[in-house]
Order: sequence, then structure tokens, then C-alpha cells
Amino acid sequence: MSLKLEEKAISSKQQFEPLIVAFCCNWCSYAGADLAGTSRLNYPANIKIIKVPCSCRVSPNFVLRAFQRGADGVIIAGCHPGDCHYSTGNYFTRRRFTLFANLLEYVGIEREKFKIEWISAAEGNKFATVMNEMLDSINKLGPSRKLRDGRWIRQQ
Amino acid sequence: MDKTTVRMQQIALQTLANGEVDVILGWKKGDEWYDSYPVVINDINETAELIWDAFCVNNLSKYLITELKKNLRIGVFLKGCDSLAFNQLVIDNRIDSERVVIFGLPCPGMIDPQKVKHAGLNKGLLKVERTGDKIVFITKEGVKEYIGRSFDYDKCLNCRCPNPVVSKYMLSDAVTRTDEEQYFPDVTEIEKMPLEARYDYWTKQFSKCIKCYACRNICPLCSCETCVFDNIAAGVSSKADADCEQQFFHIIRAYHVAGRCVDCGECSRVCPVGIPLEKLNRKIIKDINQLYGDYTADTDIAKSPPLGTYKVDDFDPFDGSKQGGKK
Amino acid sequence: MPRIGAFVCWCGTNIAGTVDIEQVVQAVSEMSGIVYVKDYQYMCSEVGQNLVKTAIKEWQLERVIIASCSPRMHENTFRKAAKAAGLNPYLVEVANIREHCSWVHKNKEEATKKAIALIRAAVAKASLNTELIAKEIDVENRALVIGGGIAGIQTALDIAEAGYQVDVIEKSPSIGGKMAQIDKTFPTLDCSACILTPKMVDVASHPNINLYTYSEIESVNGFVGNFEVTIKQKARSVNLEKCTGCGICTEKCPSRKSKSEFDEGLRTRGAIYTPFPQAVPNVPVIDREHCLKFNTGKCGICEKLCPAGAIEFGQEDVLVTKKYGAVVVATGFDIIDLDKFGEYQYQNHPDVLTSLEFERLTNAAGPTAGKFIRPSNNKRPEKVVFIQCVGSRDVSSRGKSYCSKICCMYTAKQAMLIKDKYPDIEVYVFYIDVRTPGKNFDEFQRRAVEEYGVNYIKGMVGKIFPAGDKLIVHGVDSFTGDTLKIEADMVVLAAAAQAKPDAEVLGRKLAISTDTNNFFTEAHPKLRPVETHSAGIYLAGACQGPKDIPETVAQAGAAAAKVIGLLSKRKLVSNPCVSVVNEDLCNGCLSCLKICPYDAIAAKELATNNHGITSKRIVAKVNEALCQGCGGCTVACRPGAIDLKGFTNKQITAEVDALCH
Amino acid sequence: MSCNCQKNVDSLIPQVAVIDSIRKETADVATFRIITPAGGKSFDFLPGQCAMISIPPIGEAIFSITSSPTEQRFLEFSIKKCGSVTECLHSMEIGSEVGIRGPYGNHFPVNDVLRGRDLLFIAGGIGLAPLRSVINYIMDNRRDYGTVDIIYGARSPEDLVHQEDIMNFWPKQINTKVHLTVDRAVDGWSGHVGFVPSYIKELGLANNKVALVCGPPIMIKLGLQALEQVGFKREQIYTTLELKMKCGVGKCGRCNIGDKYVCKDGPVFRCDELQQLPDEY
Amino acid sequence: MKQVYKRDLERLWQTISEHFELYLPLEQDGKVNFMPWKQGENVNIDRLKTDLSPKNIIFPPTETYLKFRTVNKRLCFESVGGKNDKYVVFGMRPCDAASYSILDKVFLQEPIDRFYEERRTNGIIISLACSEPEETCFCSSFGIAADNPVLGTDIAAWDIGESILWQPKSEKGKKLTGILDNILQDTSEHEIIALERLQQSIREKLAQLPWVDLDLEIISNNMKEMFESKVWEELSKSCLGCGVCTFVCPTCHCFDIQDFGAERNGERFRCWDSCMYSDFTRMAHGNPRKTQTERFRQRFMHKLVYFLNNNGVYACVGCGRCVEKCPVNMNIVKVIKKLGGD
Repeated sequence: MSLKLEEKAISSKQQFEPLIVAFCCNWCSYAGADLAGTSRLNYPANIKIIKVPCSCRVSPNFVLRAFQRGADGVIIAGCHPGDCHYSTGNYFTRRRFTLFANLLEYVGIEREKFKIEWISAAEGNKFATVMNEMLDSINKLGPSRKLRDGRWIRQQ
Repeated sequence: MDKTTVRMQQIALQTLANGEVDVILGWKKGDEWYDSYPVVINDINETAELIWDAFCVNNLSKYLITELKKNLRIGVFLKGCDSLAFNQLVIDNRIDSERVVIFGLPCPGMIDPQKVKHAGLNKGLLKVERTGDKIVFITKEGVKEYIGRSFDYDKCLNCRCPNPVVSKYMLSDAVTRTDEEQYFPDVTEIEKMPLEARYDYWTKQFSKCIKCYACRNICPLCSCETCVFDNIAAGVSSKADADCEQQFFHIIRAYHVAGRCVDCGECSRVCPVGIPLEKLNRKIIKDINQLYGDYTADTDIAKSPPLGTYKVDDFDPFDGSKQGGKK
Repeated sequence: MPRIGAFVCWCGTNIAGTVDIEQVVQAVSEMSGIVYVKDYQYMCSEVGQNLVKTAIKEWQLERVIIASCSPRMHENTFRKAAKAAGLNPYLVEVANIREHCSWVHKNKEEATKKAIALIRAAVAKASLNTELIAKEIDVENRALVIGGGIAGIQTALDIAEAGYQVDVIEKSPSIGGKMAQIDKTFPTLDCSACILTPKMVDVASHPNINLYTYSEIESVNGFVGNFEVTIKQKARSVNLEKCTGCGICTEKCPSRKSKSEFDEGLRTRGAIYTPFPQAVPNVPVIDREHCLKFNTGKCGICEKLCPAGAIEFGQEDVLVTKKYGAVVVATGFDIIDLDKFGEYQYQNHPDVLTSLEFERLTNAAGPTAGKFIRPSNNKRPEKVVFIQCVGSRDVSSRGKSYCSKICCMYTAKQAMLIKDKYPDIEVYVFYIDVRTPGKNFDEFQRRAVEEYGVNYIKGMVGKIFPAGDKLIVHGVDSFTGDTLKIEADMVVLAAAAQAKPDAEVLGRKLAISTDTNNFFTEAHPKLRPVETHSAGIYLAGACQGPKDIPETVAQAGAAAAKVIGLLSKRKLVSNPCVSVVNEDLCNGCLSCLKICPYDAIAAKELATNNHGITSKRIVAKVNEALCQGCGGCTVACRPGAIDLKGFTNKQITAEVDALCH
Repeated sequence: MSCNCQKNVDSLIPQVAVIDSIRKETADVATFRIITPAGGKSFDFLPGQCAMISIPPIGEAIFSITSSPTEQRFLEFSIKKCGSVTECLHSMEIGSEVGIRGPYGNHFPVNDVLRGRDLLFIAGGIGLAPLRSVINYIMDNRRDYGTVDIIYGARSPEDLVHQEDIMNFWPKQINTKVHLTVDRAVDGWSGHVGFVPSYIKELGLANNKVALVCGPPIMIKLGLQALEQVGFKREQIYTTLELKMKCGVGKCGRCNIGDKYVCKDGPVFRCDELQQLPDEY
Repeated sequence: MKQVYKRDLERLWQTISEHFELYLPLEQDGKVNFMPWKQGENVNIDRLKTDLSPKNIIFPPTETYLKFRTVNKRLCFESVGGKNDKYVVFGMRPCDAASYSILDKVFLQEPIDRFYEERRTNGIIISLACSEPEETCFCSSFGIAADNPVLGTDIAAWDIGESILWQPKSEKGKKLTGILDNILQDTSEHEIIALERLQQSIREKLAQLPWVDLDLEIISNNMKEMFESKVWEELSKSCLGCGVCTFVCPTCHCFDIQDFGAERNGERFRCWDSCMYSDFTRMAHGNPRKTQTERFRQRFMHKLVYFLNNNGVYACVGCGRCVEKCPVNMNIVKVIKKLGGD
């Protein structure tokens, strides 16, 4: 079973450069991230954003895929419930990922590693704050290879 | 002969003969004591071979999907849990209930041949008869009687629906259960484990998986024409024996039956390596019940499935009001 | 692998200052599929766009990556450029390396690495892009204007004049807004009511305008060209049709405890009232909170007296749902609450007024019938102190960090008006800076100082102490450093302008964004100042930021022009990023149908013949005209039979993989 | 990073090869000329054999070799776009590297049965690819064989592959006739119109030839019937088959027809042998 | 003939594991399977019929055999896979050991599969006679002697109670026996009698098994006739198309080949596949086996006809795992009986 690679020890915490994949809905959270930009708010470069039309476009498959491929944290950001550009999309996001987040926790994945946040287009501050906090908590957890695909080689 | 079996054969004969149905889905007995297997019959002469015993564990409702493509009207024997699956298949538009005649079978529980084997009762065993909680083992040497449910499948011990929730003809009296119902003790037990222990537990369980997909194929609700894991183009299928692939498959499998799982426990029963899959399904059921009201897929086909609906004031674990935000 | 060209924008130093462009270009050129890479200072400029167009042709590019500012800014620009060069616009992907990278990161090395990662994701996605063709959708021929102040009035009139139907919604019982409260306008000093009321009447009488006063937005659905808005008409308790506006009811109403909103609480009104004499519609409304009939069940005098029988206590809120092609938000502004500015004694002393109260006090139709007297003792004041920037340009948490923009001018106006009528009154103005950019504005302010002798003091007021019937104003002249104590009879505070408190709620309903100060955000601060990020929704007036009347009217005209431009199109090009069903994979479970917010999915029956038995198979079918492309259905679909064009499962997965490269 | 590849020790391990040229045949067919990085062809083979082409990380697919074994400089593959590997191949540029392993399977009996015999080639669409290898082999050893008739059809003139061979090269060879046909009449096509099986009957060729047939399944089926109608025996007819293959060496277990593996015992079958096999292809 | 006392087993394993990787039937969560042994593991040599067959030792469920890299747009292949470590498997059933000899016919046939060959060469199989054949066993129908391990066996062993008898059958077996010289004891007449008694008892038990009379001769060897038989439709009706039977089967060996990774860096692996799966033969333009009936037929035709035609043996050893594991009680015994006209 050559694929079940032994975990590569990551020598020290200083070298730990987490990768956080953020799925942002086009209308609120992506715009919120834009506002964080126009307001020149700082957040870590570890956060990398993928634009989706609505948070309800994000499939659990994508979340697991990100973890498999080396993401240390995954965050889905959407409009506040009630504010969805498509009126109801994020209500479904909320149900789906309430169950999914519970399921992930149930199989032993830290809550900190997978988050959902409601960030409006006006909340550039919140965007930066959430991202900073997420990185902090991932840093605190330290490196982990949970759900990771041992075969995937990150080039960095 | 068992009274219910007699009734079964009669009703099969009657409905086939009078044209109420074109084929019957039932069980026949093989050569061995544990071998009750699903059959599709359309010949009235075969109705005498149909049986009902404590090994008719297979849920026949899934066969309706393929058989309804070939036959106009089908009669099917359904136990309690099978009938829940039937309803869910109707909700999922997978079968046309109008063309199905259901013969309901209140079920006292099915016997696990492995438990019989572990008790050393399998040697020379010819037949096992069950009436309620009385189990009779007939061997070459003689007859042994047991009272109780110690040979029941684990899944049957947790049964919450021994009686069919839908049927046209009910073949026997309803089964009554006095067991005190416990609230997802198996799930709670895992929830209480420390996080790392949980991860190790599940990773170890998943790593046993040989990707035979028996759990999926036996599941009455995993009824996709082409499962996403069988569709290379979907990009999620991988047959590699890697931990992450197993985790992916099992998490997504559980998620795909979220809100639809009828907790029949068949996935765990058929798993050749003993992964407790029902504990994933039951975790989701427990959460749905707690968060979105008692939903057990289900008795009421008019009800919206939990992931197909929402409430504006649903529990929101992601409400970030505590954090950041506007000044 | 298609032939991909990548274009990296410096955005001057906006990107190039933080991201090492050379390194990015080098890294991108090594990505698979990339056949051409070009960097340029301003990719969005004509020269930049031409670079893209030329390269598409010369290098037979099949995909284009623009690494630049947010796609919300210039995606369309580059899509158009691609189209002009013969490439399907949806084969363009934008990597946001400005807002999401150079502007939020400081470390050049990290930002450069991230920029490369973001471009890699865009390349991965783009290589899976397919040509998409936009469809046409009908446009509803009617506009909605939210807010009946001068901004809303002007917008509505301009749109109506162009021949389109307009509905105006006003929350209060009458249109008019803040401008109706103002006495005179700067810099011409003409009477505000005199120029506003004719427009109000025009609105009421225009055949193309339909007024909903005392109404609010309940909900908004739909999209550009096809908004579906539900309006809540609050129960007025007076029949709009029957009422003749005779005013008997308002005169005879026994309840006199309510403060007049229009007069800023400087006088009381009845429970049944018309906000002001020139109100449009000139129909009273019953304030149910203070009405005896509603509180005690007794009274009903108005009903008895009304000659037209227009009083209807039984009225209920009515919901009206209508379709609109475009929406203009013109909800205006408020002034801040002065609770937190205890040092100015506003709460404690009747002679400390806000500027708006001062407007009513000096208005001929106001509570004093234009007589300039102190509210405390009805005597004429001898010394009046104006304090500017109360809560404006205030970085402490109690105020607003921005300049309210209008205060310098109206303070000069008010000071001048006092001196004009009562040259003997001493007038002082405390200011931080005097800002008078505007046509004839600076001349106007200088007249206040030079012709009228208003004392302008650059400095702050520390505190005001009431002493007897005087108000001792403690200030500092920052030029001389002298501490000043002015015994004033009246103090007027230029309180900061702020967004309406419910702006955010309305923004959510409309799915438009508000900025950190709750003013609505325009699509581009320079180039799209009246549009929002939601197509078909426009902004006019102070809801977007503090503005004076001419600016407001100008923006209203601009918004109207945008609306007219939109409504004049019979058809709109729809978003081609819609869901599509793979019928071979579809089980027909219709989970997608259950969650679609637009009813864009329907069941379709396929007949299949199997072993001679014809059976029907249900599959899902997407109505592309209705689908708005949220993608919720794709996640509900277990076998992955439904996918979203432009954001396919494969594309998003490829982006994930690329980011995790 | 240095590379220590190319100790080609196992049948499943591909060698690196370079796309030397790409010739567009039709809208969705192109012929890829493949050489080793050092130049020259990757391996020797006999007409009818196949090779696996790898495009990591997409995967592998098996293709029949369309160049003649007598061609020493390169291998050629005519490949139709259908599926992920072929899609990717079609988007590749000259100079790109791929993996190749083979040759796999049996071959047309060019060195025994076909020697000295009159030959009839029947091809439809992309089915000309494996037969072209035989035809060119025969052209290079022309004296060892009798007459050559080539019946080749496609949906339209644009769908005819290897136009240089069918239009110019082959018709100029001695005792060689090329009979082209297209399914539907179109402007500018003065040749025969009609399906291949009916053309076989129309041509009225002598039935003492050995026939080699390749094309889409329906053409093979009807073509065999037509040949039998004009007096061919199944023993005189050879065809090549295609099934899903993974290993190419008769182990992975998916390309069998009865007890024969297409990758190992095929892809060339004599039709009487094929008749003995279960009808599952 | 040598023997090892049961009290010395732990020491035996310890010694073996000093020289070799050692696979033993280990019990975890109630399931027993062959796994690499470490001290303290729960060894269960009584339940010899492991839940999964030991084929994973010589034919791993997934085996990466190729790594690829792109360096400066140049492609590199590197052959990996196979196994160089020597190992010992203790306690395999005669049927499972026999299955190795069946797999040999596939993988050691030209062109030889190097990865398989390495595993086979490096492994020493100690096969333990079946003291307690189970009701689901029918190995004798395939000529396998449960009392006397031969096929695929390097060392035959018998559990006679106090000790385990030990008889090397191959050179590899002899070598290992030499290494274990100080733990293995000589045997006396007493043990030989015990062995004969054990073998006699095994044969008696075999004769009592329900399917002792299962006769393969009843199946026609006419491939086309068998293929076109009407029974497939009926037999396959209940088949759900899962791969349990395939994956627990010691002789099923179909595999798939897939690539994993990105353009720059990745690997190619082969992994178990099942002819029962709907995508097994699915191609872009069609599928020769569209229905489960066709797929079901393929599996049994392969085992009972095609494999026999090509290799002279059936691709079944009668271990009965498929009988126990099939979720719907369909299995090769029923197929054989039905094909025989039952």
C-alpha cells in the first residue's frame, strides 16, 4: 500500500505557511474582499480567493478537494442570510454546510479548518478581520495532514 | 408452513392471476438455512416457492427502479424499513407508486447468520424458524429453542419502524415494540471522543474500505442512474487505495443520503470489512432532527426533504455577529 | 490545451508597487497552455486593450487572462475587447491581483507569490472555459424611484418626461424631503419652497408618475429589466381619493402632544396631520400611536367632521407587487444624533439648535412665523454662535470621519441671513476649515465675512456652560491661541450628515452594497458614480454620500438618463452563465427544482423504450431565460447531472487544484 | 532535477516520444508522427499492431499504427477526437512529449496468408488507419502480392483521411485500384455515392481475394454480409476490433471476447474465428 | 517434517520478523485479515478463512508503478512499484495458497508482470491445513486438498493441537526452515500419527459439507452455448452490481490503470477493478456490456470457461468468501448448479 505515505514531518512551526482557500460569492463577499482592497486593509497572503456566483454554488466536493490538495483551511463566504443576491441561495448554503461542518467535525476535522462566514459587500473590515482570525487559528492548530492526499506534490 | 408465508403465496397467486400485477418481487429459499434471496416472478406456478422467514433481509424496493422499466405493474413485499425506502424513492421520483402494489410485512427482526455462526449453532443446521421473539433452530440432531433477540442483526435491534408505513395488503398483525428507544447512543459515543481520537477512528475505519461499493449498491436510496463515483468525467472517481480517497468517498456518500437515509442499516450489514457506515448516516439524521425538526425520511411523502427547503430563522452556526464587522 | 495569452497590468504602481511584475511574467510564461505574456502599465487603457486585441489575432489566442484589478471593475472592458478581436467574451478570465493582492499585502515576495497563484488559478479555469452566447430578455417598461426628496423628484420627472412610467415611493406622508424644510438656498438665497413646490406639484400631476407616499419597500426580487418589487402602503387611515384637503380634521384634532417632524419638533401637531401646508399629496394621515381613537377607542372627531367621509380607521397596510425594469435609490440622508456631544448642551438647553432646526426657526411658515426669537424666552438673541463640524471629520467613535460637505455653506448662509435682517446681532462661527469649492461658493462665504461682518474663528469649542439665560461658549482661537468665552444667546450646531439608519436594510433587499458609513456604494467612484454593482439599480442624491442641492439634482438627472437608456432597450442581453442538464446523467429526482429561487427548472418527460415497455423518464430542464446562474441546483444534484456554465464543477475544481499547486 | 528515467524494464512502462508533426486529416482526425527524442521510431512492429500512447496526467489510450513497418524514421497514428486523451492529443503542439509503449497484439498475416494473394481492402472513416499500414507495407513489397483493390468510404469527401495516399499515391501503383465512395452526394464530388457495403456488391469484384475490413461496427457487420453475398467465405476475411483496453498485455481483463483478449489475441481476427466467439463486441 | 510448539509461536514470529516482513492473520474489530505483524498484535490462526483473501499481498489493491515529471517541458518516466523486501506469510489456507498459483498464470505469463513477479519471488508462503472447513467451503470441487497444502505453498503446516507441524515444500521453504532451526523441533512417530488422524478428520469433515458433491463436470465446455444460455438473465436479476465478490475473491485479478496528479508531477497506478461495475467496459462511444446480466455473465464465464480454456484450470478455489459476503446471496455455487441444469 505504497500510497498510504507516512506523514512527512514538518520540522518547525516557523516554516508552516498555511494555505487557506476562500470561496467568495460574487455579490457580497467577493465585493467585501474588493472593499478590503480599496480600503487597503491588510490580511495575510495565505488567503486565496475563488469567485463563485453564490455561496450555494459551493459543493462539499470542492471543500474536500481543497483539503486533499493541501489547503490548511477552507472558508466559504456569502451574503448574510436574507441578503442573497439570488434571494435564497445562502439559506441552502447554511443548511448544507451546517450538516457538512458537523459531519467533518464528527470525522475529526477541527472546526477552525472549515468555516462559513457571512460577509457583505460593505464589510471590508469584517473580511480582513475574519481572514486574519482564520489564519491565526490555523496557525495555532499547526501543520496537519488530515484529509490530505499524500500523492499531491505542492510546488509552493 | 409459516402463516405469513402461506398468506404471501396466496396473495401473490391471487394478484398475478387476476392481473392486478404483472410480476411479483419476493424472496425464495436457497439450499442453505440462511439463504433467502430476492426474486422476480411472473409465473403463478412459482408463487408456491415464495417464502417469508427471518432471513428475508433484502429490501426489494430498490429492484422496483429497474423492474418498473420492464413491467407495467408490480407487486412487492415490503418490511417496515423497506417501506420507508419505498416512500423516499417516490419522493425522489425514482418510481411510479401508482404502478406498485405493496404487500406489507410487519417484521419482528432479521437474524444475522454470523451471530448464529459465532454461537456455534450453524453446524448441521437445516432451518431456522422465528415467531415473534421465539427462534427455533432445527438441526439434523434435533430442535433448539431460543427466546429473545440475541441473533438479530444489530441494525434490527435499533429498529424504529418494524411495521410498513404504506401498503395495500397487510399480511400479518402489526409488531409491537416495548424496547425503550435510546437517542442515538452510538453517535453520541463518537461525538464524545476527543477530536484526534475521532479522526484516528474514522481514518482507520475508512482505510479498511476496498471500494467494492456494496454499501452504495445495497442502499435503496443510492439510486442514481450513474453514480458520480462511477463517472470518470465527474472527476471525483478514483479507485486508488489512498486514505484521502476513502475519506472523500465515505463523507460524500453519507452527505448524498443526508435527509434521505431511512436508517435501514443495510450499508453496514453488507460491508465486507465492517465499516460502521450507519454511524455516519445516523449522525446526520441526529443533526437534522435536532436542527430542523424531527425528520426521518419518511412516512410523509408530502414533506419537503430537509436539504430541499429552509427556514429564514434556521439555526445559524456561522452567524459572525460576535466578530469584526462594521464599526 | 488551448492557446492562452496572459496580460499582466501594473495599474501604475498600484500593482507594480507590491507585486514583482517581472517575476510574475516569468512564472506565467512557464504555465501550461500559455503562449503569450505581456505586461503593461495600464491594461484597461486604450493602448492596453489594443495590446490584448492585437495579441489575440497575432497569436491566435483561444483564451485570455487579464491579471489586473477586480473583475467587478474591468471584466466587461476586457470581454468587449476580446469580442472586438473576434474571441468569445467568455473566454476571458480576470485574475484579481489588485484588490485581492497588491492592495492588501505589504510583503512584496508574498504578494508576488500570491499573484502568480491567482493567475495560475485563472489559467486553470480559463483552459476549461467554453464559448458562451448571451440570450436576450425583455425589459419591463417602468421605473421605480425610492425616495421622494429632491433627488427622487428630479429623477422621476426626468424619466417621466422621456415617456416612461415611473413609480415614486416615499416613506413619509408627503414628498419633498429635506429640501422642503429648508428656508433659503445657497448661494443664491432664493426661497427653497418656491423652487421645490412647483416640482412637487409636477410630480403629483404628471400622467407618467404614480406616487406611493407613506409607503415602504417590502421585498425586491428579480434582476435588471425584470425587478419584482412588493410595496407596503401603510395604512393612512384617510382615503386618498375622497379627501379634499380641507384641513378641518387637522384643526379639530384634540390630540396635540405630537411633535411635528417637519418642524424638527419645534412645534406640535395633531394626531391627524398634514406634515406641511404644501404637502403632496395634500391629504392628512393619522398617527395611530397618538390618536385617541386608536388608543382609547373614544374620540373619532375627525371622522364625524370630515365632510368627504374620507376618514377610514379600519384601513390596513396594503401590499402591492409590481414589475420594474430599473430602480433608482434616492433615499437621502439624516443628521446625526447629538446624544454623544454633551459638551454642547444640545439636550439640555432649548437655545442650542441644530442647523435644520434653525432653518425652521427662520422660516416664514415655521413655528415662529419667521420671527427670529430664542425658543427659551421668545426674545430676540443678541449673540449667536455657530459651531461647524459637529461630528464631521471626527475620528473619535462618536462622530463621522468624513466631511459633511454642506455645512460650511449653509452656516455662512444662516449667519448671513441673520446679519441681513438684524445687523445688530453679533454672529460668531467656529470652524476647523472653511471649504467652499463650488460655483460662487467662496464668493458667498467671503461676503458673509466681508460684507456682513460675521466673525469667523478658526478653532474648536471646548464646552458650553449655561449661565442664567446665557450660554457661555468656551473656545480657542487657534490663530492667536487665545481662549475665548462668548456669552451667547443662541448656539447653532452644524451636525454631521449621515446615512439613513435603515439604508443597510434596504441595501440588503436590493442586493446593493453600502460602504463603511452605510452610504450606498457606487459601481465605480469615478466612472460609474450613479450605478451600483447590481445591474439596473442606480443611485441619486445624498444616499450615496453628502451632497448639496445642485449636485443632487445633477446626479438625479444622470440616474434618470441611465434609466432611460436602459428602458429604451426593448431587450437586454442575459447572463449566459446558466445551468445546464446532462440528460444522460439526470435521475429526474428534481432536487434542483425544489431549491431553484426562480422556478427556472421544470420536469421534462423522455419516453424510453425498454424491452417493448415504453416507460417515461423524467429529467430536469432549465429555462435559460429564467435561470440567473446562482448554481444552487448543481450542489443539490447528486450525480452531477446539472452544471453551471462559466462555473462548472471542473472549472472550480481546477481552480482549487491550481491554488494548491 | 535530473532525470533517471528510461530503464524500460516493464511492459506497462512507456518510453518518452516526441510529436514530430501533426497532419490535419479531417475536422476531428489528425495524423501524429511520433519519434524518439533522439530521432527514429520507437520500436518495430507488424501491420495491424497497436501502441499505447500516454499523456500524463490524463491517461493512456491504445491506437493502431498507421504507418508502414517499412518506414524506419517514425511511427504514425491517425487519431480521432473522442474522449479525454484524444482531446488532449489534438490540442498538443509539435515538439510536445508523450509516452508510448508497444507494439501490442497480433497483426495481419502479411508474411504468410496474404503473400501472393489478390487483396481487397475495405475501410470506412478512420478505419483506414490500420489498413494503411498494411497497404503501404505491401506497396513497399509490391512483388510479393497480387492485385490490390481498396474500397474506402466516408460520410463526406471532407471525412476521407489520408487524401494524399488515396488520391495520388496508391492509384499510381501497379495493379492497384482505389474505389472511393461517400455516403451522400455533395457538390464537387464526382465519385461514387453510397454506403460501402452496397458499393462492394456493385463493384462485382472477383471473390478469390483475401479481404481486410476495418471501420465502424455497423460497416463491418454489413460489409461482411455483402462479402458473403458476393461469394467470399469467412475464412477469406480479416478484420480488426476495438474494445476498452487498459494494460495492452492481456492481463487487466476487460477487452476479452469470450476467451480471447483483443489486445493480445487480436486486434486482427479472421472472421470465421470471430464467429466462434460470443457475440459481445 | 519439523514442528513448532504453540508456546514457541511468538518466538517463531519474532525470529521470522527479524529477517522478513511477516504477514499473519490479525484480528481487528472482529474481522481477521492478513496484515504485517508487530509484537502485541492479536493473531488469530483459528479463523483461517480471513475476511478478505490474501491476494492483496501479491496484488495490492493499488500499486503506483510509474512516476512522471515534466522538467523544462521535457517528460520523464520513472518506473516504481514492485517489492524488494522479502516476506513470509504464515497461516494461509490451502485454497488461498492455491489461488496464488492461479494468479501466476495471469501475471507470470509473457509478458511477465515485473511487479507481481517481484512479490512472488520475495514471498514465502506457509500454508496451514484447514482443521475446520466451513459450510461455505467447496475447495474439493476444484481439486484442492484442505488437508494437504501443496499449490502455491512453500511450507505446509498442520495444527495438531500442541504443536504445528512444518514441512518445507520448496527451496525457499527449506531456506526459511534452516533459519528457524533453533525454534523448530524434530517430530516423532507420535506427531505423524496425530497428523494422519488430523488429515482423516479433515477429510471426514469435508465429506459432511453441504456442497461436497458440487461437480464442475456438469458444466458444458461449449463456450458459445454457455454464453447464450438463458439462465444468466434469471441468475443476475438480484445482482446489485457491487464488487464485493470480486474484491474478496482470491483469484479475481482485473485491474484498472489511472493517472493521478498535475502536469508537472504525478503518478500512474493500477488498482483493483471489477467486471461487475457498469463502467468497466464503458467507452466514449458505447459499451459492449450494457446490462448487469452481461456483466454478471462475464464474471462467471471468465471463471468457469474462459480461464479454463486459456489456462487449464478454473479461476476459483472454492474458498466461499463470495458466498458469505454477497449482499443478496447470489454466488458461484448457485451459478454452477444452475448451469448444470439444476
